[in-house]
Amino acid sequence: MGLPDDYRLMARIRRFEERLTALKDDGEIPGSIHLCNGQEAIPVGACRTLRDGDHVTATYRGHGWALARGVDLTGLFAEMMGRDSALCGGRAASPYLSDPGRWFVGENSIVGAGVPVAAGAALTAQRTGSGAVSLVSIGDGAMNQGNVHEALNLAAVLDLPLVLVVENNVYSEMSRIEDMVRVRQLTERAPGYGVPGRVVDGNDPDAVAEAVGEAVARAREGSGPSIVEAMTERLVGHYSGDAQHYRPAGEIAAAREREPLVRIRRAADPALAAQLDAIDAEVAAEVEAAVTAARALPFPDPATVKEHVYV
Amino acid sequence: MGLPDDYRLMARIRRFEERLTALKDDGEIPGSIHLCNGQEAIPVGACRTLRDGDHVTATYRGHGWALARGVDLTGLFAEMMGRDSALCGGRAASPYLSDPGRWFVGENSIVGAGVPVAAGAALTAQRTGSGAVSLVSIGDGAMNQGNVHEALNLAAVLDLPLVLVVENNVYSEMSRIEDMVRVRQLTERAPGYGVPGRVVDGNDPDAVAEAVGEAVARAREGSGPSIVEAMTERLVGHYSGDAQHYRPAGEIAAAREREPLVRIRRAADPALAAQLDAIDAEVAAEVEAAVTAARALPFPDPATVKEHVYV
Amino acid sequence: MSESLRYIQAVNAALTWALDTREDTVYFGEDVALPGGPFGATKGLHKRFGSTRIFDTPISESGFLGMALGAAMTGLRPIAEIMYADFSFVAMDQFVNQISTIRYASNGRWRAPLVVRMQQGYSPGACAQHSHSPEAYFAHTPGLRVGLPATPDDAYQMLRSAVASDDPVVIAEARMLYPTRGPVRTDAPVEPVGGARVVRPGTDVTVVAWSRMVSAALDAAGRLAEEGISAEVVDLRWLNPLDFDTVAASVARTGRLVVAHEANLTGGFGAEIAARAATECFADLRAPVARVAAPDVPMPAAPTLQAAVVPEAADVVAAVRRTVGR
Amino acid sequence: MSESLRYIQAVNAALTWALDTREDTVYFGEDVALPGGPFGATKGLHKRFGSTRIFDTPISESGFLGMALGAAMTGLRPIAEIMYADFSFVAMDQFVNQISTIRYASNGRWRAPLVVRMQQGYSPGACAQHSHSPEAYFAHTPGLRVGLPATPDDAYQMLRSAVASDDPVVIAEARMLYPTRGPVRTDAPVEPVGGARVVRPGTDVTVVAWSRMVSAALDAAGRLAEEGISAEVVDLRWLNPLDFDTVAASVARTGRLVVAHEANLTGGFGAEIAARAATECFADLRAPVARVAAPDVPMPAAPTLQAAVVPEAADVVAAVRRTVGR
Ligand SMILES: Cc1ncc(C[n+]2csc(CCOP(=O)(O)OP(=O)(O)O)c2C)c(N)n1
Ligand SMILES: Cc1ncc(C[n+]2csc(CCOP(=O)(O)OP(=O)(O)O)c2C)c(N)n1
Ligand SMILES: [Mg+2]
Ligand SMILES: [Mg+2]
Repeated sequence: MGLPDDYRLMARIRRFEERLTALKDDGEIPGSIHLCNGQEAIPVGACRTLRDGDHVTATYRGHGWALARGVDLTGLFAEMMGRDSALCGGRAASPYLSDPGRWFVGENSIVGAGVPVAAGAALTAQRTGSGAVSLVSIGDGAMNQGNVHEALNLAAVLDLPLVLVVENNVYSEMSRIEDMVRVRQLTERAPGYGVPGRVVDGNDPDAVAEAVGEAVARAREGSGPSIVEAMTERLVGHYSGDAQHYRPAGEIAAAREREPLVRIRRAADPALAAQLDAIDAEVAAEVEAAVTAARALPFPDPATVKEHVYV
Repeated sequence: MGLPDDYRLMARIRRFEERLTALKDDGEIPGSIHLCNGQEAIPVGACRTLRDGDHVTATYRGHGWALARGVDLTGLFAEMMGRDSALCGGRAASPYLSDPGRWFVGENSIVGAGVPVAAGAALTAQRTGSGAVSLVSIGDGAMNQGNVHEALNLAAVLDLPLVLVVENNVYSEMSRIEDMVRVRQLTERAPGYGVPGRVVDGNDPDAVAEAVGEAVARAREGSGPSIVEAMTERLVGHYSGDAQHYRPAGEIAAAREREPLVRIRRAADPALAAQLDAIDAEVAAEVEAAVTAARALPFPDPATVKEHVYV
Repeated sequence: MSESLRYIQAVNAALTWALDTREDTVYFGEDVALPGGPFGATKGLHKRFGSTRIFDTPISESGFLGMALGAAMTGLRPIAEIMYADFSFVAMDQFVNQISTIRYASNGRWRAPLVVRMQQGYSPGACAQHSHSPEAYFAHTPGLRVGLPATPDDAYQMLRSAVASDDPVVIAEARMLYPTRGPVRTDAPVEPVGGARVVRPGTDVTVVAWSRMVSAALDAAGRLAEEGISAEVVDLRWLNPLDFDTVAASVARTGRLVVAHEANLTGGFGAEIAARAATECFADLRAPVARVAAPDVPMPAAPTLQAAVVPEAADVVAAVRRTVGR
Repeated sequence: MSESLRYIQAVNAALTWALDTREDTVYFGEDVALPGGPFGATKGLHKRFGSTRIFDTPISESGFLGMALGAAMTGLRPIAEIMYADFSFVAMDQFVNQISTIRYASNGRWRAPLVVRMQQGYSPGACAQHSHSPEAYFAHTPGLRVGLPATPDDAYQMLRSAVASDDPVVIAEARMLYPTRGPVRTDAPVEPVGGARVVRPGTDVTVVAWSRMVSAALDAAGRLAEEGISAEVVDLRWLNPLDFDTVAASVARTGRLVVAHEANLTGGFGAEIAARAATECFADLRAPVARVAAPDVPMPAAPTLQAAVVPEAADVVAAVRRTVGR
């Protein structure tokens, strides 16, 4: 992997979510959506370090993780459009989708709830000796949820091959993390579990890959869990429709100067710029094709509504 | 306060629980009981630093806290005997009793659950400007419960006048704390909440009083919560009837050499020894009188069973 | 005096009343203070009452509900907000083992005068983790009061009743009703908790409903009237205290009972109403009791599937027709 | 082959069977491995199967139930133990928003084959926080299977059924039954989950019970027989899947229904049985349905008070007498 591949994946995530926003505005997405605009470098850098068979668990803000893990674009659009997608048949929508075929344990719309579940995937890996690791992403605010605490300690004490990525976008919904904890960095909690913690620039896929890679290697060799805190910023609201009146003037504009795609663009020489333009065009076409394909899928058949509650 | 007072209180707690054990053996106590034999120096040292109006919250292993807070002996015996006690009318028994009259928010038999409740008492103190502090005791194992994590962070971020005393008796039921966390001391979690943490000898009431006193002063002046980890040992089983086959040979015998009452006895010159003997005799008489008084109380009237569900 | 307000504005008005008239109230939850709440329920309150009275908490539902309990026991009258009723499950111990039990276990020596506000139910495209209607869990927990306002006026009156109550009260609003508008009696005296209400009289069948299903039942009653079926609609309002007398009196008149709620059928609170009727109204019942509820499936997100799950007026109409034998 | 075992030994035998015959099983909970469980349910298992298969967890019910879910989704078949059913409330989100929903929300692409074992009910002197009978909370949660064994044989058979099931199953045992002894068919084939059982035939009234109340119902039936009242006793065994057919067939024969459980009356699962009867057995019912349950109070600790709360055979006798009009 290298810059063009990372760029392509980040651009795909961005384009996907921009298109999603337009679809939402047009009334084609019934539920609410939580975008990772600006945070793309985290899933892209992190998933670069994973193999097939490694499980990934995310939050409602998990579209980037799904795409970085190779989940199908059409399936994602269709799922959010409430269509009979190959992912979850429209039953999960934006905040709770998953894809066993891509080892994507899935999103979770209960804050913090993904961490115990990811610990479970790590337990399977450990007990079966599969050599797989389990990576889970949560937000900064989720660190204050009891579930996260319990699961981290469990993973530590059982030496589970778990990597916890905390995407610190400095907000939980409309509240600033500095008002929610009395530490500067959330990794200051890592020593309390006896696990390593590292803070990285979450807008730099290489920095993320380096730190997550180290954690993954550690997990894979049986040395237990780690925490990687990736500092980043939301370019958009918490959810579709968030007016963001709580954000100080200029904050978003400043974030737009620092976000991962812009950074690469800024640093690009003319040759690379041309290559990136080409990627943008390809990604746009790909995304548009997925929208078209998704639109062609039927809505789920109400007659099936009682299926799959039980085996 | 000084040694004789501390000794008296610790002896009272010890004697109370020894008598309780005998009553349990005789079938006069219907439910299970969790004794603090060996841990008496913690409530005694800690409560020495409190004033009237300061709230105390404990666990099912809370008899010592109740007594150190001045809860009536007869009431305690009666409550555990399932009699119509002045405390809780026999409704709470050993693990869930409380006494508003002594600012004893009470015990809690859900592990960790006392900490949020104690944070609430601290909130009241803070919002009403009463100057009171709220002290809560939990066990070492409770530190892994989500509730404790959530409440500690809440207290920290709200600067609540809360003191958390962790009675580290190195076991949670039949499991060793070293198998349950990857830290040596539970105070290693304190920095993760941005609060001070101190480890003290929990078998020395003066050491406990010094550390808790500091935490109480800090809380009272509005500087927020602290954690005091008091190292101690159980001289008895987790509950009445625990055979303790899980404890290594010699452990209990060794603990009996280090426990707070024995320590004082060992250090006592002949004059003090005579004084302590006198205290023992007084305490024994006091306890016996309380048993007699408790036995004279009626069992609660079944006709009242539906009272007090609602106001 | 009556003002025309949206349901969510009525909530806001009740909270304003609470903070304004009772010094012992404090309000907390996630994003409630500076941001004014995700649905605007607390808009303007922080500006008016300041951080001492209303503040934001970390994402720690169990922690802050336990804190509400401790505060209530020691002299405050906290109102705590659970953003979605679904999140009450991470804090369920607070409801079942703490808030509801302390008064009883202390022989009445402690009180827990607190309110937990939440909003519940499905909305288009929301997933299973944001669509629960958990009232049956609370109503099966002795020691809690449980109210589900169906109108803007009740959103106002019942929340005030909850704040005034010396017992712990769960107020579960219906997110889908937030935009609905209606007259609110802003100067009405504060009522005690409890009391069902016949919101439409009728003679052929009693339809008992609560929360969002009250309007569905009224809608159904309108349609049924056109077919010559006279349905009496009872808004149960409070599951605890349960005003079964109003239900029984209605069934005594109509001889038929349909219960409608959005929660899943099995073990829903409709079962309790039907069971009480099977015991206490046995002699009056002229037809099998019918229940209208979501089938026993988690809520799917896709609207086409939701339409097959979420009970609406048409389901009430069908159940009534069956019950009256048409 | 049938062995005489105590209830708790039957649990141990079923767990031994599970770990022995299914390589994908793992067992965890608090104090279950080295110490052998607070009630001895896992005695000897750690010695025999080692730490890879059975291990102790920190006091983190929500964490380890979520871990059970993740493990089940990815290939293991975990059996997790909640020491007292009361502690399931600190982990309720796992039951309601996680374990029960993943299969449905993934359109059947994930499975969650796991078992949560717990024990429930009052015992003399135990406080409100150690006496819950929470089956109604679970039974109102679609996606879960819920079984409550009433005998040593069922403690063995139903736990094995649970382990074999590809759905998540809650097995709630009754602590008070642990010392009871009975024949256990240790070589019986593993049954699928579900199925009620008529444990005593009768003609005048149907008594539906589960868990500890089955023996109370049988006891009552014995006493009633002396008065010339013939009570049929149905052990419901599983609340999900619910075998209402067996109940309905019995009520069709007897025309009368009494439901008995230890949980609090209001919103207890008895309401569901009564409600189903009020709908599906309406034509057969010749008397009001009666429910025997704890009144709506938290469990007091004092035995004299407990005696006024905990339903026993005498309460069943009284309810039957009322129902048959004597
Ligand atoms: C248990 C729970 N409480 C509250 C919520 C509502 N909620 C959804 S997202 C969110 C903020 C989460 O913040 P953070 O963890 O920082 O993640 P981010 O959204 O910034 O990615 C909240 C409070 C929830 N979904 N679950
Ligand atoms: C939520 C919860 N889980 C489990 C239990 C069962 N339990 C009671 S005491 C105990 C051990 C607690 O250990 P620790 O916190 O160290 O306190 P200690 O008993 O040593 O004082 C456990 C697991 C409980 N009461 N509540
Ligand atoms: Mg965030
Ligand atoms: Mg301990």
